[in-house]
This record gives sequence, C-alpha cells and structure tokens, in this order.
Amino acid sequence: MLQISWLIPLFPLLSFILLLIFRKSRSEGTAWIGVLLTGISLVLSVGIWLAVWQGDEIKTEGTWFHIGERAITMGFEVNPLNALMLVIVSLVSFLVHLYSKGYMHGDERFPVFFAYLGLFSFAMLGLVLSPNLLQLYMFWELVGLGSFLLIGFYYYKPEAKKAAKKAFIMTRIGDVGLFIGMVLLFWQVGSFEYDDIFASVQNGEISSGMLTLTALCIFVGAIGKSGQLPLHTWLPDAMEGPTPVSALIHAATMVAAGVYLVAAMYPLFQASETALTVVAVVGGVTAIFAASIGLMQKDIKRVLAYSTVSQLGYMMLALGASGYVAGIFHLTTHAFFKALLFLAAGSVIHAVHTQNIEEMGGLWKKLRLTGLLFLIGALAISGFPLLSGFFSKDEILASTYADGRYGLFWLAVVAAFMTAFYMFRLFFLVFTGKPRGNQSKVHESPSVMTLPMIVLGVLAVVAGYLNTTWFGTFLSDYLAKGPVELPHGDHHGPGWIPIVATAASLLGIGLAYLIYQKETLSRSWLSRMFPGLSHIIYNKWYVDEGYDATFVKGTKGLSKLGVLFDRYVVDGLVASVTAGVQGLAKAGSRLQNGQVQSYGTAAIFGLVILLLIVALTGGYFS
Amino acid sequence: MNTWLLSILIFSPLLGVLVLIFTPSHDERSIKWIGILGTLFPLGTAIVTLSAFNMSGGGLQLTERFQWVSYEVFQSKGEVSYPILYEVGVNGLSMVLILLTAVVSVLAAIASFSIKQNWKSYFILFFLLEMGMLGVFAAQNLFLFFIFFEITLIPMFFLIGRWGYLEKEKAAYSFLIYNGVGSAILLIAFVAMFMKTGTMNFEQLAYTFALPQSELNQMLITKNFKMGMLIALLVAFAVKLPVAPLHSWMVRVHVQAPPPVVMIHSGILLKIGAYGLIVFGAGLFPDQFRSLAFIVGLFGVINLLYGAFLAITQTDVKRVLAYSSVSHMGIVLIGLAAVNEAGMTGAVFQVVSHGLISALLFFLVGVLYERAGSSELRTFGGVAKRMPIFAGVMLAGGLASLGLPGMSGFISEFMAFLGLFEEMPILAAVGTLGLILTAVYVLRAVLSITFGAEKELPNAYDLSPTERIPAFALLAAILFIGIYPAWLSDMLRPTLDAILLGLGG
Amino acid sequence: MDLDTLLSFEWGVMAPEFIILGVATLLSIIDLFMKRESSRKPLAWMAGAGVLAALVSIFLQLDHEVTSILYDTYRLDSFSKAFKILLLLGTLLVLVLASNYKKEDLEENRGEFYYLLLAALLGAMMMASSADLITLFVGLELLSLASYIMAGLERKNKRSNESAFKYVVSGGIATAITLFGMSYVFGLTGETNLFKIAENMGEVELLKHGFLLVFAFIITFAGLTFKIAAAPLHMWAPDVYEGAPVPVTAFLSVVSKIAGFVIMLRFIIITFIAAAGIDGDPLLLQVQPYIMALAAATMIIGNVTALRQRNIKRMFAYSSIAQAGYILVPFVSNSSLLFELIWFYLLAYLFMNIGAFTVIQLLTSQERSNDVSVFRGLYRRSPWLAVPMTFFLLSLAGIPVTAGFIGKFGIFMGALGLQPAHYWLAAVMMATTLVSYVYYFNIIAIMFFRDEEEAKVSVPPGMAAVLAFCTASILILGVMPDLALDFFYGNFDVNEFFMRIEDEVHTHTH
Amino acid sequence: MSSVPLAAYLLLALILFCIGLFGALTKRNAVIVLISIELMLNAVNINLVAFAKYSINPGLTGQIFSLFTITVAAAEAAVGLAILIALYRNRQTVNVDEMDMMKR
Repeated sequence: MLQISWLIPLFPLLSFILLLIFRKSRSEGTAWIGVLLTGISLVLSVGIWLAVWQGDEIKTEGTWFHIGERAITMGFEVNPLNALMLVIVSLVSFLVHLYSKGYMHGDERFPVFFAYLGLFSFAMLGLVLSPNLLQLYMFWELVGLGSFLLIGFYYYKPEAKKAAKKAFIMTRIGDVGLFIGMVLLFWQVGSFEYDDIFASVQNGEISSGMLTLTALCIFVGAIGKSGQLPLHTWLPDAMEGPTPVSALIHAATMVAAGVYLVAAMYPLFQASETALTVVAVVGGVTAIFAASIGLMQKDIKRVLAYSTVSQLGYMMLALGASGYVAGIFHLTTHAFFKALLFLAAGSVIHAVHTQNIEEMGGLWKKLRLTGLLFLIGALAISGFPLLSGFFSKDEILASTYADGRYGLFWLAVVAAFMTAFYMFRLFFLVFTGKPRGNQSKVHESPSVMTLPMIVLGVLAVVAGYLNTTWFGTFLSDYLAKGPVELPHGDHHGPGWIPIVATAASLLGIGLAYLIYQKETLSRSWLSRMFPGLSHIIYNKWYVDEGYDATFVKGTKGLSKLGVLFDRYVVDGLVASVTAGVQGLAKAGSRLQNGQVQSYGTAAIFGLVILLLIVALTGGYFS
Repeated sequence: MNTWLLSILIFSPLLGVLVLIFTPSHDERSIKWIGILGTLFPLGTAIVTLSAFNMSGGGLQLTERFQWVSYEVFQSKGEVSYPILYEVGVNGLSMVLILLTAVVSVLAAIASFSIKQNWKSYFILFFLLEMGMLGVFAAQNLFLFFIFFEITLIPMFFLIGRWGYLEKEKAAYSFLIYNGVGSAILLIAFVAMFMKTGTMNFEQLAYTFALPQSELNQMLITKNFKMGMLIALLVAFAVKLPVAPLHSWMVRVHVQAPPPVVMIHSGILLKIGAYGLIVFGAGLFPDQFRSLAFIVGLFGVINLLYGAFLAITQTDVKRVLAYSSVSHMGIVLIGLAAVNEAGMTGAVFQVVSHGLISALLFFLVGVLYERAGSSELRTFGGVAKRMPIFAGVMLAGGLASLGLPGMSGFISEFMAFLGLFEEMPILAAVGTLGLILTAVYVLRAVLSITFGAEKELPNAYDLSPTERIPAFALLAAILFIGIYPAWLSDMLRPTLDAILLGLGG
Repeated sequence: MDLDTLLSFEWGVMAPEFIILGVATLLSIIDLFMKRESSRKPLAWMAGAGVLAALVSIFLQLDHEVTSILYDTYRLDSFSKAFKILLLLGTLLVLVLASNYKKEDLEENRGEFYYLLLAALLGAMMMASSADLITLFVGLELLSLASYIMAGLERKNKRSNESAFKYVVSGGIATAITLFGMSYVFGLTGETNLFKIAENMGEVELLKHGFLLVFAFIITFAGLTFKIAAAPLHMWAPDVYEGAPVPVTAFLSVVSKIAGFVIMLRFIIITFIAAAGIDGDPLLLQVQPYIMALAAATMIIGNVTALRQRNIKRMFAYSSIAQAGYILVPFVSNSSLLFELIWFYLLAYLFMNIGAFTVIQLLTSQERSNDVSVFRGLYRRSPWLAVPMTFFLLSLAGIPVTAGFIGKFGIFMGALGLQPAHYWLAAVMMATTLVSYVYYFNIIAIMFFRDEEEAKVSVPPGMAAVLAFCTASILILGVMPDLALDFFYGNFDVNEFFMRIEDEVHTHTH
Repeated sequence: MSSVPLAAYLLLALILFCIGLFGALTKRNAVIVLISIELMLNAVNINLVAFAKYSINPGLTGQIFSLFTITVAAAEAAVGLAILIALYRNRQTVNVDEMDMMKR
C-alpha cells in the first residue's frame, strides 16, 4: 500500500496539466476533473494513514543527480507525522475543490482556477512526502508559487497584484533563511536526508553553536511561511485571493507548513535550547500580537487571517515549549475549524458580495446553515468546551506551563480571551442585529458549497477527541511511533488550566455578547479607555508602514543610488577615459598646424630630447 | 567521418551563407526560410556530434589537429618549434555549450521575424556569428579560440549597429570597444603564454603550468608570471561576462540590439566569458585561482547584488533584464569562487540555464516591443487579459529567472551557493540577499506588465503559432534541466573533475 | 678598374633593376614624342609590363645563390629578393590606380608620372640591394626626389603644390639629419661598406667612443624615420598625403614606406649588430628603450590623432603613421623573427592599404570631396565596394581572418618572445589598436549604418581587379598564412643577410 | 700639419649644421629655407672629408661619399626650386608660413 504513496501528489498534478489544456473551456464541468483527481488522492491518503496507524512506514529514494561523488536523492517517505498531514491536506483540498465548484461559478477563468488549485495541492502533498530537506525546499517554493498564483487570481485588481507580490517576496525572505540553514546543515552532515541529519545531531557531530544557527535559519523559513512575527504582513493581504483559496492555503495547509517544518525537523530543535526558546517566544508573541490586531479589523476575511496568524503562533508556542503533540494536534484541529470558518465566510461573501462586516448583520435568518456552521467554527476556535479547539488549545497551555514558560503561558491565555472576543464580535456583527447593507438577493449557498462545510463542521466538533485525557491519547501514541523522540515528562499541567482557559474563552464570548449583541457596553468603550493603544492596534501596529519606511524605501533608495553610481561613476570613468583620448587627439591635431617649419622644429626637439636622455642616463656629463 | 565531424559542425553555418549569397535579396520569404533551415543544419550536426560523444568518457573527444601557421621561431630552417595548430575537440563542457549555441541559434532565427529590413545581410551575419560561437567552444588552442572569439565581435557589431533601436550605433561602439579591451588583454596574455611554453594547446598548457616550480624556473615561468597571466585572463573575461563595473556596455547592448540578437548575445556570447574563466582561469592556473578565489567570490556577490539593486528601479523592461543578467552572472562567479565540485557545476549550470532563460525573456520582450512599440514598463498593464499565453510564459520565465525549483535556474543557484557556503559561508550568506532582491525585481517587472488594470495596446494579440515555437521550446528546456539535471551534470562531470583535480579540490 | 673588371661582374643579377631602368628611359623618350592630347594609357601598360617583367626576373632569381657585385655595393641575397617582390608588387598595383586616376588637371602630366614612379621604384630597389652607405644614400635620394615631384604632379592644384613643397623641405632636413648621423658612423669606422663597418665596430679603439656611436645611431635612426613616417619625423605625412594625388599617396604610404623599412633593416641590423655602445654594452640593447619610445609615440600619435580627422586621406595618413609604429615594434625586440615578421606585415599592409586607397580613389574622384562622408551608405549604393573596404579596414584594425591579424600576431610574438618580454610595448600596441577601432569602424559604420540613396559608384575593370586581388590576398593570407610563410622560408634564407662575400671579385676575374 | 685637430672640424660642421637647421626652421622665405638645407648638407660634407683624413680609421670612401652628397644636394635644390616655382605661380608667394592650407 505504502509503495504507491508517491502517486498521491501526481493526481493533482495531472489535474493541473489537464485543466491547463482545457483552459479555454467554458464548461464548468471541468471542475469535476479537479474534484475527482483530488478525491483519488484523498482516498489514497486515508488508506495510507490507516496503514501507518497499523505501524507501517516507508522510505524510498533514488538518485536525482550527482555533485561530485555525492548523490543528491529524491524520493518519498511516509511516517506518522506526514501521513496525518497527507490526510489533512488532501481532505481540505478535496473539500475546497468541491466548494469552489459553487463559489467560482460564472468566473471566466474557471478551469484555470482549478488548475492552480491542482498545482498547489500537488506541491503541498509533495512537500509533505519529502524525505529530505532539499526536496522539501523545492516543494516549499512551489507551494509558494501556488499561493502566489491563487492570491493573484484576480490579476486585474491592483490590490491582488500587490498582495501576490508581497506574499511571494515576504515568504521568499523566510525561504532564504531555510536555504541557508539547509545548506549549512549539508556541509555539516554531508546529506540533506532527515535521517542522516538526525543521526548526526544525536551523535553530537555538530557543534552546539552550529546547531542553534541552523535550527534558527530553518525556523526563519517557518516564520515566513507561517506568517509569524515579523514576517506576518503578507498573510492578511493574501485575503485578496478567492475565499476558497484562503481556506485551503492561508488557513489549513500552506501556512501550517511552517509548523510542519519545525515538527519535521524537531530533533534538531530539541538539541538546541536556544532554538526552542526562540520558537516559543516568537510563537507566543505572535499569538497575542495578531489577536490584538484581530480585535478591530472590519474585513471579515482579515479578521480570520489575523486569527490564523495568532493560531499559528499558538502552534509554534507549543512546539517551542516541547509540546510536540500539542502543536500537531492544534494544527489538525485548526485546519478543520479554520477551513470551516473561511468557507462559511466565503458563503457569506458569496451571498452579500462584500467583505466589510459593517455592511452585514442579521444574516442568521437568511443563511441559517452557514450561520450555524460559522458558529460551530467560532466556538471551536474560541476553545469552547468539548469542541475540538478546546482540547488542542488546552494541551498547548498545559505543555507551555509544564515547560516552565509562565510568562508565555499567561500571554497565551490572554490571547485565548482575545480570540474568543473577536470571533464572537465577528459572529454577532455578521449574523445578528439588523441588516446594515443591501441584502435583497441574499440566499443560502448551493449544496455543493454547503456540503464541504458540513463535513468540516462535523470534524471541527469531533477532531478534538483524537487526543484527550478522557478518552485516550490516540494522537500522541500514534505520533510516538514516528522518528521524533517525544519529550518526556507530564505535559498535562495542573487541573486548573482547562478551567482558566474555559474562563478566558467564556469571558471573551460574554464581552462580545455584551458589546455587539446586547449593546450594553458601547462599542467604543474600549478604545476610549486606551485611545493611544487602540489607535495603534487599529493600524495594525504600524508594521506595514514601518517596513515601508525602512526596508522598501531603503531598498529603493539604494537602488536609486546604484543607478546614480552607474551613471556618474561607472560611466563617468569611461567618459573621462574617452575625454582623455579625445583631448590627446585634440592636442595632437593642434600640433599639426600646417607649418612645415614647426614640424621640423618638433622633430628636432624630439631628437634633442632623445640625445639628452642618452647623455644623462649614460653619464656623459658626470 | 567522425574525424571531420567537429569541423563540419563549426563551419556548417557557412552553408547558409553560401545559399543566401545566391538568393535574391528581395525574396523575403525564402530568405527567412533559409535563415531558419540554415540554423537547423548546425543543430542537426550538433546532435550527431552529441551522439558520437561518449558521455561517460573524460577528456577530449573528436579531436582534429593539423599544422596551420608556422612562424619559425628561434629555429634554423625547416623546424617549427612554436607551432600554431588548428586544433578542435570537445569535452563535456564544450559539448554542452555547443548544444546550447545550436539550440538558441535556431530559436533566435525563428524569432527573427521581427527583423524588418535587409534580411539577407542580417542572416549572413547571423550565420557568421553562429560559426564564431561554435568555434569558440570547440577550439582547443589559444590561437583558434582567439580567432573565433574575435569573429563573434564583428557580426555582432553589425547586427547591433544596423538593426538595433534608437541609439544603436552608440551601443555597437560600446560593444566593440569594451570587448576590444577584453580581447586585447586576452591576446597579450595568450601570446605571452605561448612564447613561454611553446604551445597553445589547452591541455599541454595546463600540463606545463602544473610542472613543479623548479622545472618552470628553467622556462622562466615564475609564480608572478602565472599570477599576472591569471589576472589578465580574469580581467579579460570579466569584461565579457560582464563583471561590474565593466558592465555598462552590456546594458546598452541589451537595450539597443534587436531582440533575436540579444537572445544570442545574452544567451551565448556572455557565456564565453564564463567558459573562459573556467577553462583558462581555473583550468590553467589552479593554484593561483584558488588564492584569488575570495576576490572572485567577492566580485560575484557584488555583481549579484549590484545588478539586482539596479534592476529594481529600472523603468524599461529591457534594462531590468540587462541588469538581471549582470546579477545572474554574479552567480557564475560565485560558483567558480567556491572551487569545488558543487560550485563549478553550479557555475556551468548557471551558464546554460541563464542562456535559456534570458533567451526566453528577451524573446518575449521582443514580442512585446513588436506589439506595442515600446518596452517601457508603464506602457503595459494587464496584458494577461488579451495575451494569456504570453503572460503565462512570461511569468514562467520570470519565475525561472528568480530560481523557482523545478526550473533550471534553481539548480544552478542552489549548487553555486551550496559550493560557496562550504568555502566562504559569510560571503555566501550576504549573497543570498540577492535571491530576495531577484524575486523583487522580477516580480515587479513581470507583474507590472501582465497583471493589474489593463492598459490599451495598439495590437495586443497573443503569441502566434510561430512565436510559440521558441517560447515553448525554451520553456521545455528550462523545465527539463530543472527536473532532470543529471543529464547535464553527468555530461559535465568528467570535464569538471579534471579541472577540479588540478585545483586540488 | 678597367673594362675587364667591369665586364667580369655578373651583371645578370641586376636584371630587375635594368628592366626598370630601361622601361623608365623608354617611357620618357616615348612620352617626349607623343602628342600632347593623346592618352597616356599605353605608357601605363608599358610601365606595368616592365614591372611585371622585373617581378618575373626576380622569381627566376629565387634559386640564385647569394651574390655581390661592384665590390659588395650591390647584393643579391634573400633579403633583397624578398623585399623587392614587395616593392614591385606595390608599384604594380599603384600603377593600376594611377592609370585610372581621373582628374582633368593631371592628364597632361600623365607620362611623367609613370616614369617618375619607375625611377622611384628603382631607387627603392637599389636600397634593397645595397650594402654600402653611398649606394644606400643614392637609392634613398632617387626615391625621394622622384616622390617630391610626384607629390606635386597636379601642377595647378594649390594643395598638391603645397604638399610637394612641404615634402621637399621636410625631406631635405631629414636627409641632412640622416647624412649627419651616417657621417659619424663613417668617421668612427672609416668605411662605407656595411660589412666592413660592422667589422670595424668590433675594434677596441671604438670602445672609447661609445657615446658618439650611440649618438650617431640615434641621429641616423631619427633621420630614417622620415621615410616610414614614424616619430619624430612623421608630421609631414598628413599634409603631404592630403595634398598629393591619390595614387601618389598610395605609393608613399606603401612602396616608399617599405623602402624606408628596407634601409632601416640594412643599415641598422648589419652595421650595429655587434657594435658596442656606452661602457661597452651591446649597442642595440642600449638603444632599445629609445626605439621603444619612438615606436610607442608613433603608435599613439598616429592612432589618437586619426580620431579627429574628417578628411579621409588625412585619416589614412595617420593610420599609416600608426602602422609604421607597429612595424617598429620588431626592431625593439630584434628577435630572429625580425625579417619574416616585417616582411609578412608589410605584405599584408601592402594589400590592405592599396586596397583601401583604391576605394578611396574611386569615391573621392567621383564625389569630388575628401570628406569621410563620401562613404555614406556605400553598402547600399555599391555593396561590392563596401564589402572589400570593410575587409581592408578590418585587416588594418587587426581583426582575425584577415592578413592584418596574422601580421599583428606575429609582431606580438616578437615583442613578447625574447627576454625581457616587452609587455608595456605590447600593451601600448593593443591600447592604440583599440583606439584605431574607433576610426576604422567609424568608416564601416558610415558605410553600413547611414543609409543614403545616391548614385552608384562605377568601378573600372582595372580597379575591380585590384580590389578583388587585394581582398582575396588579405583573406587567403588571413586564413592560410602559411602560403606566404612557407614561400618565405622555402625561398629565402635569413642568414644570407649577414653573409659577407669575401673577395668575390677576385674569384670571378679571368 | 695636423695642427688643426679633428674636433675643430667636427665642431665647425656642427655649428654649420645648426645654423642651417636654424635657417631652415625659422626663415619665412622659401628660397632661404632651401639654401639653409644646402648648408646642412654641406656641414655633412665637412664631416665626411674631415673624417676621411683624420679619423681613427681614415678612409678614402668618405671623400667619395661627399662627392655623391654634393651631387644629390644639387638635384634636391633643383627639384625644390622647381616645386617652389610651381607653387609661386599658383599662390604668388614664397612665404613658408603662408603654406598652411592643409592642417589638423
């Protein structure tokens, strides 16, 4: 069974190629190509996952090319971690394909959209299956390409163009970090293979400084891809892409690749305390930072985007705090509920044709199903008890506490509160109250769209039971079979942690209810309390502006400087040489004054000089 | 048969010249067909040569040699102690470049539909240029190399100066003088080496220079002499490559020359610089090269960053691509500076890869110019709407240029940097900044043409079937190398191994 | 010396000279009896036939062993044969140019032109064969005097007059300087025969006069630079070239220049090869820096000043100054390659320069202008004129596949071959070559890049033949230089140059 | 007999040569220029004759040389004057410094 796992990514690739060929087709039946082929991938993935569940593993490699005597290999590997990822990715991909059939209805580049989705799925699945860093890096970049293409799908919109460019460049910055880390590791280990790297790490062949350096470089890659601070700014802008894309790429799969990378390279991180701390701190700070921005956004998708950043921060925090399982667990649950939220948001947008929550309201009646599913998602992400988010978030908090990172722990709790607040702010503003925009033509989405949402809704509820203290820690047992040696010790912290978490969540929901539903508290109540802070938060901490003022302007400035240098110094030098020769020519032709006697004089002058030099150097006068 | 194969290959473009001479100059259709067929013949011969070439065998193959010029130096009558021979042969490296030349020439010939006048003389010069390029890569001694090297200059001068754009003459002069400086230095170095060693043959020279210093002293070859020669060679080929600050001619040529010519120029002619650096720089003076490696690497990184920074704010897409070439040639230097297998392979891959990519991009720019009569970025916007295939290929080319995995650019960048990281990690780390900047300027240029709100173009129609041939062929080649690099690297390995053996790496 | 002795000489070895002398005399007599208005074309044919006959007779002499007559004042050795071939070939081509030169003013003087040309040629050939200061000098003056008159042949043309006068004055001064130097050479050695001078150079007595010898060398050398138009006596060339009729300019720039190099080789190499200079060091080594400086200065002045020329003849004057500078380079290193390098380069130079002047003559006489703009759009108007011209220019610039490149390459070999290698000189040569690209390619650019619809240029068959011959020669020698080199090595032995024929007269008496 | 040393002759010749040179390079009248050149050639003749008699290697050929020089100088003067006459016909001047139609 596992031998054929390399086929999984090829079906979406096939879909990509086929759809590019049928690019001009006006028939929306072309969507079925994509759906069908990713469906096959999904079936295979699930089959493989089940096999791995039984304890199977595989790793197959062949030589790709040689660098000297060293063979650079390509192949595939299936282990518990990536088998799980396979399922998540192919599932969400399949559902999004299905959903898009309805969502993209009427778009004139309908097949192209599905082609891009296929390309992305291919890259993402390939990434997951990679047995070595180089191959991972390649798919890593291709994933970025898919993301880029899909963000810029509405290429004629200037914002989409800008966002696509930004996404590519920002993640590229992270990629370079990954690149450096990978190459450095290669010269330490002599191979890109995970196994070889881990073996070297375990045998202590790499100095601790180098360990930290490479781990951090790789983490930079993860920061870029997962939208962590300080490279997070592209992710909210990426919402310019069609909403299914946001669900697939910018919520469930690609942005989680950073987390996956850290998890896949976990033994390396484990070997360096500093690296883990950096991961935890970046994750924690990102979690609360993004959550704070989410509080005041007006665009439904942007709120979700910041929420994604925040949740990814959670996962990083977990990994950094030795909560390997917690991180993966949250990755899984988050994939489901965030995809659900995005699809639901898409359904809303599909209905009202706006993304501004100020222009929505009171949609509960008209979009009953969507509203319900959105509510499930919101509850799950808020950590409402018994839904999936509750368990995974709880586990993160527990492992953070157990790891002794108390500051980060409380940060996470506050972030959880904020998450609950802004999610329900969103829910109330969109679904309750009075309609604020033109909602005359609003109707529920077709079943091809609601069906995937229902599946995700179910998963958002039940996925949490994969790993609970009550019913069994299936996931951690399962992951323990993988190459990563799980951290020892009890990362189920004290019993009061779930209570605190629940309290924070309920507090957030309650506050949102008071402000936006009951309107007992004025909406500007908070911003009046902290006018400066809220201004800053409203403007997203001025990060974009800061980057613009420093890096963007700096680069442009340097470039302009370079142009000036090129024009005046480089060309100037050439021009001065030319001018010198011209001057010489001028002098030469001036001597040629037409007077034959002066020619003779010049000649005699030259001759006398020669004779003088002979006399002087020969020592005639001495 | 095989013994003459290489010479037939080198001079095969002359067949086209011969046919063209007897074609009436007003018969545009036949001339263009002869132009394309005339380049197909060398391509066919190159493929035959490739099949006769033993991939795994190292060393020179298909060699031919005979006495050519006999100045009887320091000898009594009848003996020639300093023979100048006609020597050609191929190894893995030159085979690859010959193939590249043949392929790009065909595609450039197809792309020459944009030439509006004087097709006959255009194609005659084009064939001569191709002959020069093939000869450069097949030559096995300095004299022959130099002759073919110069042969490429003259047709280029005409092609730029006659068929170029507004400031064509200035560009042609720039080209001529800068390259003249390069070849002048080259000639001095070549003759000096010849007079010291009595041979012009690459292998014999390498053998001689590798002798122990005590023996070399008898031939009056000091270490300083070797160092001097190496520096001269480096400078000469730095002009050709070009290395900043010697690049301004190249920018001018890229902007002013007609697109098919730029395809050739950027695709192959610049590569002669890289080829020279590998064969003469690293091949003949390994020890000295090694001691200069850091400086080479430094220049590589400077090139990479300088080109990239300047490309960011250019307003003309041709200039963007020109500076991008400067930047990408920095990667060649970076690979060479690594002086190890990975770096060297990377450098050669970059040579091939950039050859294909820049040919593709300049071809597309040519198409664009054909449609809009301009290459200013602000003229364009939203081209993807009416020219979707064009936009797709352009984007693919751009992505290849910024080193997207799965395309040839990635392999070369990866290997060059992999190599440098082993030797000079800090320098390499600074260099990786270039990877980001490349993404910045490539996307800026490509997206501002294809994406965004649509701007009116006089005749925006998508790639015609003829135009698709070069576009798709180049793209396919780029993808092929990107996905299956072993084909190239296996062919290169014996040659590079031999060079590296000298370098002691 | 009685009649017997006179008759005992092997006069046959002078056959080429006699032929030229005879034809020149014949022409002058015929010219006298021809009607004023009748065409002088037949004279040109006769002159050409004479030159051809002389050429044939030299080829017949190729196997002739080295001989000297008239007490070693006249030698038939490889050197003289090799260079006489160049002189005759050059004159032959110039004759074609001259016979096609159309300028109404010149018509009445035509006849003189041909026999003056032959007289000048005779002087040059004398120089090639002489081994005595006196005969060398006489040959030189014969060439000079004939050239002075030829430069002023367009009697009613002010420019031609002025050109001739400048030539006379400069030439007179140069002659005086040369002679002044020669007088010291004679004074120190007491001989005028070159080989005897060389012999006496070795005398211990002379060691005390090292300074004087070096002075004498430099003064003579400087005087001789007049004929080859090199620094310091080069400044006459642009003015004279500009004013003289085109065929004369071609003659001055090619044949006269070859003759200048001939006398330099004869005089310098034979006499000074073993001479000691200051402090007894080898003189030739001692003066090397000065020759080097002169060569460098010549190359720089010629090439740089040419940049600013709009007058095509002036431009070629500077170009030919620069070319003289290149050919001076082998003198510096004095390698064993000296003769074949100079011979080959001059051969190439002959073809490319005469070829170029052919085109110039056609264009300037059709357009009545000497401005470079006469080349405008030539490729469009007459591609069969533009393409050969391009090859000539490429060859002058030293671009491969032309003979000029092989020649330049050889000069490089000479410059870098011996210890110490002259890197600086080579660098100056290359740098100035680069400068020369600018003006040579400027003409190419004007021909090819500036389109202009103008009248086609009519090419008389003779000129076309010259063009074809020169182009073919340049290309063939560029691709297969061994044709010329093998000919040189197969027929000429450099060692004969230094071979002194002892008491040859006595062996032939009786 | 040999009361006058060789150096004196040489000095005389040198002075004569320089006077001739000075005249040739500075005089405006073309005829005087030509005559000055003759002066230079004659200086050479003095040299030759003096050397022929008093040199460390005396030799007869020097005197013969001087004969040739005299002849050639005469020819040169004749040609020069002929050209000057042609010039004068066209330009009505013998001023050397007015002969600068061709320059630069």
